[in-house]
Amino acid sequence: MTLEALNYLIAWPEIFLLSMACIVLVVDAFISEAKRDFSYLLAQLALLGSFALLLMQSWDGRELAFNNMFVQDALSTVLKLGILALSAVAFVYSRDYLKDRNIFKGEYYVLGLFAVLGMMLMVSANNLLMIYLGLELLSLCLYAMVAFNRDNSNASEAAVKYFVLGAIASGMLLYGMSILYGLSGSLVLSDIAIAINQAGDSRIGMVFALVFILVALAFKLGAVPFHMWVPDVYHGAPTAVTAFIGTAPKLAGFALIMRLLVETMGELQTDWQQMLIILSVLSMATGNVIAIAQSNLKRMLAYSTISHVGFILLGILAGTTESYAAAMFYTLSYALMSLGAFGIIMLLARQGFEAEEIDDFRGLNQRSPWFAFLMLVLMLSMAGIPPTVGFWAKLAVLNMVVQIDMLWLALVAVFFSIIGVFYYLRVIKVMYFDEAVDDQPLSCGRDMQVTLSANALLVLALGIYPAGLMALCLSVFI
Amino acid sequence: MLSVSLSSYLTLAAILFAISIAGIFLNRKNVIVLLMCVELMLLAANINFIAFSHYLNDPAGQIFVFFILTVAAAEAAIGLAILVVLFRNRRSINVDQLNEMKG
Amino acid sequence: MSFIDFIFYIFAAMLIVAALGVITARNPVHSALLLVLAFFASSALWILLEAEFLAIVLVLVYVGAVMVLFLFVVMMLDINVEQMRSGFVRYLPIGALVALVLAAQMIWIVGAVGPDILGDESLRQSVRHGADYSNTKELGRLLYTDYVLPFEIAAVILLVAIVAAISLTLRRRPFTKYQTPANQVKVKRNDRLKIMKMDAEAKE
Amino acid sequence: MESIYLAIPLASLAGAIIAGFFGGYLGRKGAHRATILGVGTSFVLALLALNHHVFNGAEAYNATVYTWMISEGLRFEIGFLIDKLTVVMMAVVTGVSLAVHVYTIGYMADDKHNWPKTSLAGTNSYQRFFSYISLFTFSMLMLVMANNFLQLFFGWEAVGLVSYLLIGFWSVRPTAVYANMKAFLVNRVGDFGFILGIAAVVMYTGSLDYYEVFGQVDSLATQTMSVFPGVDWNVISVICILLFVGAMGKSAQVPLHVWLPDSMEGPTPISALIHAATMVTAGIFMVSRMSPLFEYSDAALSFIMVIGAITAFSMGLIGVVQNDIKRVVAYSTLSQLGYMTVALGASAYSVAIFHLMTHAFFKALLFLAAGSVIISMHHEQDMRKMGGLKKYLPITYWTSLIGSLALIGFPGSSGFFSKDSIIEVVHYSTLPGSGIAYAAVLGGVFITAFYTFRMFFLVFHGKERMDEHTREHLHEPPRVVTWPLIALAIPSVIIGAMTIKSMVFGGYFADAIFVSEAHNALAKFSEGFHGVWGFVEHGFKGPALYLAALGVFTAWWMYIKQPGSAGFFVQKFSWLHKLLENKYYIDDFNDWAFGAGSRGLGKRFWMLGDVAVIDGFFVNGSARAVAWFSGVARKVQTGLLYHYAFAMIIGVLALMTLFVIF
Amino acid sequence: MFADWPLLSLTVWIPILGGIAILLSGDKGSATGVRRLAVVVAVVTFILSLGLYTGFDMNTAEMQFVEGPYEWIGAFDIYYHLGVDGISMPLIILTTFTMILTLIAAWKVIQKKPAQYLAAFLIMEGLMIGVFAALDSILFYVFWEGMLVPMFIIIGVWGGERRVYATIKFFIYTFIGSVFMLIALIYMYYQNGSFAILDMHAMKLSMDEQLLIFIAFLMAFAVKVPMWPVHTWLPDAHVEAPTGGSVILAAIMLKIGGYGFLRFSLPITPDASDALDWLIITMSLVAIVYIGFVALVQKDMKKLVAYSSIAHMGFVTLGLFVVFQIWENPANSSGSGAVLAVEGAIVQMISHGFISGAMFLMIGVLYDRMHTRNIQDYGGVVHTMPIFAGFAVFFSMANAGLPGTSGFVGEFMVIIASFHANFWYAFLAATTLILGAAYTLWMVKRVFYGEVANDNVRALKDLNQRELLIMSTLAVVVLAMGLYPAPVVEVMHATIENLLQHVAVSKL
Repeated sequence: MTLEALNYLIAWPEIFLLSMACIVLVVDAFISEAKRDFSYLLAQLALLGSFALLLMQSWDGRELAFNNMFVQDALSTVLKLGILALSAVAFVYSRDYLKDRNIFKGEYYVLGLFAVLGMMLMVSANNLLMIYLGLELLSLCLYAMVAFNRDNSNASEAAVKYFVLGAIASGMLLYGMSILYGLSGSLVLSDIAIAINQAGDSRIGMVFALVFILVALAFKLGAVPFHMWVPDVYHGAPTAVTAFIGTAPKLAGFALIMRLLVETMGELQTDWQQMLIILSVLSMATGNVIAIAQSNLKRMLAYSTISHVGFILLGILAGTTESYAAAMFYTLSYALMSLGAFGIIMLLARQGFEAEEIDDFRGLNQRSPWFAFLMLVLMLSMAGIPPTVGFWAKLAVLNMVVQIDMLWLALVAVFFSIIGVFYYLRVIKVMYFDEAVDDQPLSCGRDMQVTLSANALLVLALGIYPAGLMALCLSVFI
Repeated sequence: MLSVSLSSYLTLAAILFAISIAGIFLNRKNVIVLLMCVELMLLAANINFIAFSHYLNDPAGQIFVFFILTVAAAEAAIGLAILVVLFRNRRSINVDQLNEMKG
Repeated sequence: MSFIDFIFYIFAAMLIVAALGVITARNPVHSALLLVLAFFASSALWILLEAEFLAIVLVLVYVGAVMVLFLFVVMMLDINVEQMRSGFVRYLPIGALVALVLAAQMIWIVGAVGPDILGDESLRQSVRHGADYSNTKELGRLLYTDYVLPFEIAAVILLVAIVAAISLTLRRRPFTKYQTPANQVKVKRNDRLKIMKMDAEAKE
Repeated sequence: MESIYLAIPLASLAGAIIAGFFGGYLGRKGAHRATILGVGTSFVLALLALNHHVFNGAEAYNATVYTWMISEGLRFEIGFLIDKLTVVMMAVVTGVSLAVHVYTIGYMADDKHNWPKTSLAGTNSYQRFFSYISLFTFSMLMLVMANNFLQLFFGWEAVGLVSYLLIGFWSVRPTAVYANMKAFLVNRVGDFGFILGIAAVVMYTGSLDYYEVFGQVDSLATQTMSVFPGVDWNVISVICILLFVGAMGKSAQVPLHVWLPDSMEGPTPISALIHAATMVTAGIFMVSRMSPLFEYSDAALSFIMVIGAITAFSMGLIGVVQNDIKRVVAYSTLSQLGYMTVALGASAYSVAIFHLMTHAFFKALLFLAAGSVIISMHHEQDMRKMGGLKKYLPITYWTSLIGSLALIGFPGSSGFFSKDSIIEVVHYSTLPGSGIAYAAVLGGVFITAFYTFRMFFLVFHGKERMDEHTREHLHEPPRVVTWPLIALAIPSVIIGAMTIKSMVFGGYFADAIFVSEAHNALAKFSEGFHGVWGFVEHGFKGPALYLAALGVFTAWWMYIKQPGSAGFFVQKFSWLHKLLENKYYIDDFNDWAFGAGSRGLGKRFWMLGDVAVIDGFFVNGSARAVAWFSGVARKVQTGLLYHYAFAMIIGVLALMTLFVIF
Repeated sequence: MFADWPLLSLTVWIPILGGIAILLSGDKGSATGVRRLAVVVAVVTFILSLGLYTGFDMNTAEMQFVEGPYEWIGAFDIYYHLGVDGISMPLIILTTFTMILTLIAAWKVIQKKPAQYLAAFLIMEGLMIGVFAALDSILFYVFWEGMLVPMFIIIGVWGGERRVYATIKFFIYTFIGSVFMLIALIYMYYQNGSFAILDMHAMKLSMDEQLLIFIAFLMAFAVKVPMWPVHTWLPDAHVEAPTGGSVILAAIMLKIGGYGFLRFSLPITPDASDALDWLIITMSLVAIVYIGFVALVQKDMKKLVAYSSIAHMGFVTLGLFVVFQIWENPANSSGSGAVLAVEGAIVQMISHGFISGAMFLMIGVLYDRMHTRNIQDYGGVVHTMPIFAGFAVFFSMANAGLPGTSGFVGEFMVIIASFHANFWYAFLAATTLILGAAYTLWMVKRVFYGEVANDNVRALKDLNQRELLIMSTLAVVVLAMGLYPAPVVEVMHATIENLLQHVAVSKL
């Protein structure tokens, strides 16, 4: 067989990213502490280049490579673009933060890049094996990154929890995959799909496999009852890492669900729809209710993530192309806004001070009206108040649920979102209504300020004109 | 006694899986033992794969196991590294002291 | 019951016992060793399934490397053993119950219902290869052709493992003493030895 | 003529506006000149109109000034209906108002003393007062000139507003500001019924215009409505009674009379103008104006008659025990209003209007006289501190004598004609309740005579009970005060004799007032009418005159002959005295039931309903519930790895059990 | 001159953009400059909105000044689609008019972050106008929800001591109401394939659907109006809000609830409205009577006026939903009165806008001087502030529904109309004549009359030029509308008649 047969060209972005990561790794070993910024720039360059390469690729159609291991289609392209962009922004935010805690090391970016690579592979996986490897590549990097601040005991605790639970989850995934493989006789998703279509008695076995696989997916997204790691990891990990974990991997997780549940197990929709209903209701309830009791902003955002996952699942379980588009829209906009929120936290944080308690935001409006406004926009967006993108996301998802005549589910959803509004308002309240306690000026690089503003304003802009993004998401599925 | 078939292997794997689950839940002390239980879980999956690949006469399953072993090794490395970090911070790796963060 | 079956049951039993031992052993070292036993047993079973290569790999890599690593860490982080069992009994009933229910359900699927759901005839009887068949060669061929991409990724994963492990654990302590061979080689005589010349005392 | 009609109210309004907004610049002279000019103009023009309609016998004028709004064919308009009834009212209103304006110049001359030194409100109080009374004239004119219910209601409430402002004019006095709120609220109770009446009219006739409504009266008479399920009432009765409730408010009929005595807290000219001559007669006027409706409802008429009778008698009785000179007059006003109401009930509308007119003059006279006494007594109003003022205030003395005689119905005086006609008419009336009414009005005659002259003797005769200082300064007030007295005394004597023929018996109101044959007591009565002198001598035949004489005699005996005897009677009938002193405890009842009661109810609604149940339980309760639940739920997140793992395992188990096994 | 301008878009967006501009200019610049700019923006908006009146064709029930539909979000057929009819046009003008006074009133009072304050108000103005002008239900919803945010900030930042409780209560209350409306809208979208309000008017709906949708709408609008028993946010919000906030809240935001009933509940779910009108009527009458009594015992002036607002809004809802019983009342042979009821309700909304605004501005005037709203702390104010007292009495009388003021018109119409339905409705509604007068005048008595209560009162200064301007403007409007309401009423005839014809036709 020849190299061309591998059709490796369509994997250029990944290849570029991989090689850049290695270069960063090597270069970083030879430059002095003072020149760390160089490896940071290289990392950004890697993401940028890979982004550019992706843009150059053809959007339409579906191409396979590496003997059907690797697939490239609109879905993968869009999600990869998202992943790269989000990661790049997360890197921008993290720089000052890491410097202040003198853990500004090349390894951070190397691991980050590898994680991104893992996500990209997951997104393009066309084979159970690839899914597994991508997932592991991502997870291993994340485990390490969570523990990255070695002297922080919370961080290491979080890492252990994340690691052990993650290992269990991947164990279950493997068990499910093994059954799936056994029943379908293949590892290639498309073949499995065919096998499932023809499955007669063995359907129950497929469902059996589905349960285990779903558990792993739910774990990755952080859906109840597989969410337990989320609060502790978000809380314990360095904010820079939290920002990273909380955003791009959600896209990868979404892709995973698309690949496995929709493309592979589409036949079993009736089953996984029921399962997802349970998970989503539980997630919305747990996330919103427990978030109210939180005083730590990172933890609160963790629970809000859980509730948002519930909404995303709503979109997926509706099981129509539009609903997948809606779920994707929700995922993208959610990643965008939570990235912004964590960015603000990092903005407020400084040497020896984590601005992760909600009370640390007291009187932000006096200290810096602009960033208070940005946070306002982000919180409103999370609460789903127009005119922010969060509202359209919720609208789109609810639309889909109503469309499949699950009115009750929509009502449950809005009911919990009402409860949810409360704690977002609390953040706005402390920022605007309370008096400032510490009057330290906000110090951060111009680049971060600009990116952060752009990030939040994008949330607003998409809120005023979401049609473009919606159309994009829709175009992915039809 | 019935003769060995695919089901026997799958049953064995299932039992192994259950045991590992029980282990994860029962072990209240040591994180390392947790990791061992995870290894057992992986082992169960591996047995499944190999059994299937044998009865399907398809090597893909074995390939998968090959990779699982590889990844598991890497995983163990990182996991133990994290444990070391934790131990340096806490002077202990007892599971029931791992609740600084809760609620 | 054929000899093969006999072997299967022997090792299966061994495997289960070892597994139970792993989760019940009071001392983590014992658990580790029992886990090793479990691996041996399963590698034997794999040989029954004609997965010789993997069986060997399991022993070499797992027993040889991973488990040693485990033991190493267990020893390094010296954990006091006596309090290992507390709480075990308390949670045993519920844990056992859950495990049993889970096992029952899974077995019901793959075991009892198994034969019916395991679709086509091909799965019913095991396939025996000829003597000329080389499992290792087969896998090798596949790994470097069809599965070349996963193979590369696996490499990346291992790289990540190295990077992560080092970046997490490596730390340079200020007062550690170490040699620099280059300097040792470069050393001159008179760096080390100084000949002092002194006049003898006059005798009266 | 249109322009003149329009000019009549607007002239007063102009005066009010000028004095009100530019009083500061104009100064006091400018203010009272402007208003007097305005009201004067209105008066003159009103006389023109009177002349135009009465002597030139012009047709009734009914036209729209402008359309307020239209909604689904229902026209809300501002318009004038000028007929003989209207012009009389216009003349009375403007006339009395003019007199009061002049009188006020003197009365309010040193109004500063009624205000705290620093009060800014006191600075232009004089001008403001003038603007108020002109504004009142305007409102009253709008009321009487209305040709539709909307405008009627507008005027109705407007006079209420002005009387509110005027009663509370001395806004520093707690009693005054209490009285004015009370007055407004009680009037509002009346208006409450009134607006419902209007609503009923609109519903059943689809119009607000008098003539259109009157045109459909036949259909109204036949229809019934069930206010309480099962009970069918005649629509027209419902309408009439509701409208009359409004009249009860304005004309202070029991039990809505409570505001009138308190309204004496206002400056005296107000008492004269509003609470004697004009506003209180609005009810009487309204009923007469609506005669085409009332005539079709015996129920309403009986109701009116009984209410009137009760008022006439009981209020007079209270007047007997009052010591405040103004209050005596006030209660006499109440009882006289009762007489008018009775007349209405007997569907002798013309008689009611007739008494209204005569009463306007002599009651205004009495009030102003009382005012002049009060002025000269340095704002002392207690009769027990007066006595023997005859020689100090001759003009006041004689004029108030005339007033009193007119009030008790001394033969030949205007009061005589009007009151006797009422008594007679009631006598002839056949409606249920007329018997009681007749008894009441006859009794009322005695009482009226008694308290009137009790007051007269206490003030002007007997020994002087005032302190030295006051006595030295006793002298007749300035001309602006005395002249209006004289000006009012003359009509008090002659107006009755002059106009009774035409107004009562001459079918003068033929085009304005409709009386059905069924209960035309007046007609029967008028058969026996042969000219004024005949009426007078007929008066000597009736019991009324002698009752009045008896009353006067009793008063003389008790307060001049045997001054001690009053005390004796008080002892003897202490319970009655107490009852009267406390005005039948009606005020106390109102304070308890409506004042405290409603406040208590409000507090209960607020504290239990809003604060406790809605906010406490539902709103904050649910919030608290969520918070509590969240506090509990977060405990699940123990932070312990094996619990986390266990959650996952349970999750798997549950899913498998649900979807694989079942 | 305005003929071919996109007037609606201008009135919506000029304030919003102006607000953003002010927000960006921030508090660094001169406060007066910012204030001038804000007022100028508001005035410009007002002038533009007048174009809506002058250019308005009152002979048609069609939407006018229609803009769009321009596709906004193709995926869900959501369009940018504006237009006004006889119902919304007066409300828009009310909004633009009130806003000017509100901004002027804030001139000296607001010293803390004036730019943000003014910006919040301007943005809110734009959003509120958007609510009235939107013809696409989602567009409507966006404005409706967006509106909450500035108000939330206004109450929370510039409010009184318990402002946080009040503002969160306000937000959550309203939010609860509106999300269920959102679900209803989505549901109809899938029955109907369109979010356009007018299409929803036309669509067929079964009785069950109608009932559910009606209840969803009810939750949204009843909270906004607010109707008893979901009114408790209003007193808190009013008491804690800064003067301007209370004014806008009372003058306009409450009206949005009534507008919602007219625009959605009645035409979309006529049969449900018919079936459940007893509910609304009961709630309205309870509001009128119960709240009347509650208002009587308030110790806080703002709370008192807030409660009186609830009572007055009771007339609005009563007028809107009494129509069915007017039609069905056998005694009402002519069958007329429905139009009267609805028009009365709308007139009541508008006049209440002016009057309650005036009342709150008055209280603001006192509060700025004495920094207390407790009635006991006052007494004899007339002696130190005669001119102000004059206005106070005037507006109080208007609040008590005195003929000749705008307050009378709506109440009169509604009472008369409700009599067509049932004697007792009119009876209970008319009790407001007594209760309204009672609580208003009692407050006037305690605050303005009597001896000067204390030295703070003695030290009071009468109105300054700015306050005088505001007060007299409002007084003129209230008086004018009371003496000649025709111009307000006639613009809505065609629309209302058309609406009622539509409502009269069952959708089943």
